[in-house]
Amino acid sequence: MTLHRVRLFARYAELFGAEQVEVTLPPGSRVGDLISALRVLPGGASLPGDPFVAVNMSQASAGTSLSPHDEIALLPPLAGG
Amino acid sequence: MTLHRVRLFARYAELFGAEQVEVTLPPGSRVGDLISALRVLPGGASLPGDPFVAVNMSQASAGTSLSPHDEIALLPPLAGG
Amino acid sequence: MISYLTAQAIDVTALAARITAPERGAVVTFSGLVRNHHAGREVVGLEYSAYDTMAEHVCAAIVGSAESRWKCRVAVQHRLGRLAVGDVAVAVAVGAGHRDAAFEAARWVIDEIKRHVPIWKREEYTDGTSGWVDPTAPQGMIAASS
Amino acid sequence: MISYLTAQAIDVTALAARITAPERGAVVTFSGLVRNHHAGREVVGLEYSAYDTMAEHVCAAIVGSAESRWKCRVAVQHRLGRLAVGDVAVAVAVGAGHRDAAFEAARWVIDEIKRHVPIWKREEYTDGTSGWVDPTAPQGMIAASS
Repeated sequence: MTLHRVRLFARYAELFGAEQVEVTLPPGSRVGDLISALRVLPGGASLPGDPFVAVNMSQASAGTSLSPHDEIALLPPLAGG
Repeated sequence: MTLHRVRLFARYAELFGAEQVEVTLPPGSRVGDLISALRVLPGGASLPGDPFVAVNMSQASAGTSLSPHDEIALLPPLAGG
Repeated sequence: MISYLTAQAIDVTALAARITAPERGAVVTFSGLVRNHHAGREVVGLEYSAYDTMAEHVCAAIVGSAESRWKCRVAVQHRLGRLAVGDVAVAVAVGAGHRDAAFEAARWVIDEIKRHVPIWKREEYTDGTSGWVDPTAPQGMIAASS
Repeated sequence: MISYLTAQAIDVTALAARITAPERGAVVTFSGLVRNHHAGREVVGLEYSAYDTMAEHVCAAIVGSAESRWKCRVAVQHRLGRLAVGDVAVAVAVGAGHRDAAFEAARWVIDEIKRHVPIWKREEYTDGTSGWVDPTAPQGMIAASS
């Protein structure tokens, strides 16, 4: 099993009550698996259907594979500018 | 006959060697008649086929009628901005 | 190393000076200011937060793409932290040989910033409430903030 | 009564300040600077002259049209007299509720100024010659000036 740290921002940090959460997944897991795991954490039920996940600062899709040292972040709808 | 003063700018002022020329035309003359009269003045031969004439600060065409107190100007190609 | 994010007031004049040069005759700037209203509510101020490292990275990529596509120079700054109505939230400055390129690049850069840079905005209203802005939501708003 | 023509250096920041207000969140400026080259020749400076009264009149009409078409505020200044390379020759500033309007109006205003305002430009080159600029001519030039 691999421990993944997920950074949280803005409204999602409020939902989960933390700026980072930890999720343990089997090796070879993908972003879709990570999102499923996040949904069952306290606060995770309010996540939208297809939240924006960044892996190593690039937009990821549900099928993106996760490696042990990836920098993972869960991003609410962007509102810059 | 009516005396019309024609203001000249930039290259046209250089062509005619003056910032203003005077042209005498029959009553009821139009801008086209004025241009023909300007062409025979010293320097006027270098005018382009269809020079830009402003009457009372609006673009005029060859058919625009001239009245005695109109403000008339002969404008080289614009190069502002 | 240029930083695209700043906690200080944005100086659009200084930003434009960075990309101005004698061979570039056209300079276009865009400034996005904090408005006093949004989605029918009166705004008193707002707070921007960012995923800093990714935001810097994405801004650099946008600037680089625009500079090579339009043969221009681009400068960008986005403010973070608390802002009041009228403050400059984001500014883009483009210097190019001609105005076509300068206008197109400036427009493209601000659109890309809004689409891709991980920055969030919490608005504060005259009634004392606040809310996270979601440009994808029907009213531009998700939910009241905690 | 605003004058759109000026013999003084143009302050783009001050121009933008005129059209900035809390309900207008988008400000776009365009500055046209004297470039160091034109039509393959090295420029050292230039001189703008105008049919002043008509130029003011046409600028006012352009500004009024843009303000009503895009529901925005527009400020314009065009410099006259001798300018050096790098000087701001013309500046447009537009403040609007949103960036679509601000960009479109700014672009339209500068295009209209170039097309319709009676202003002329004599360029001076590094070889000591000068010439009247004619944007309608193939090389952008009519003839050597006297």
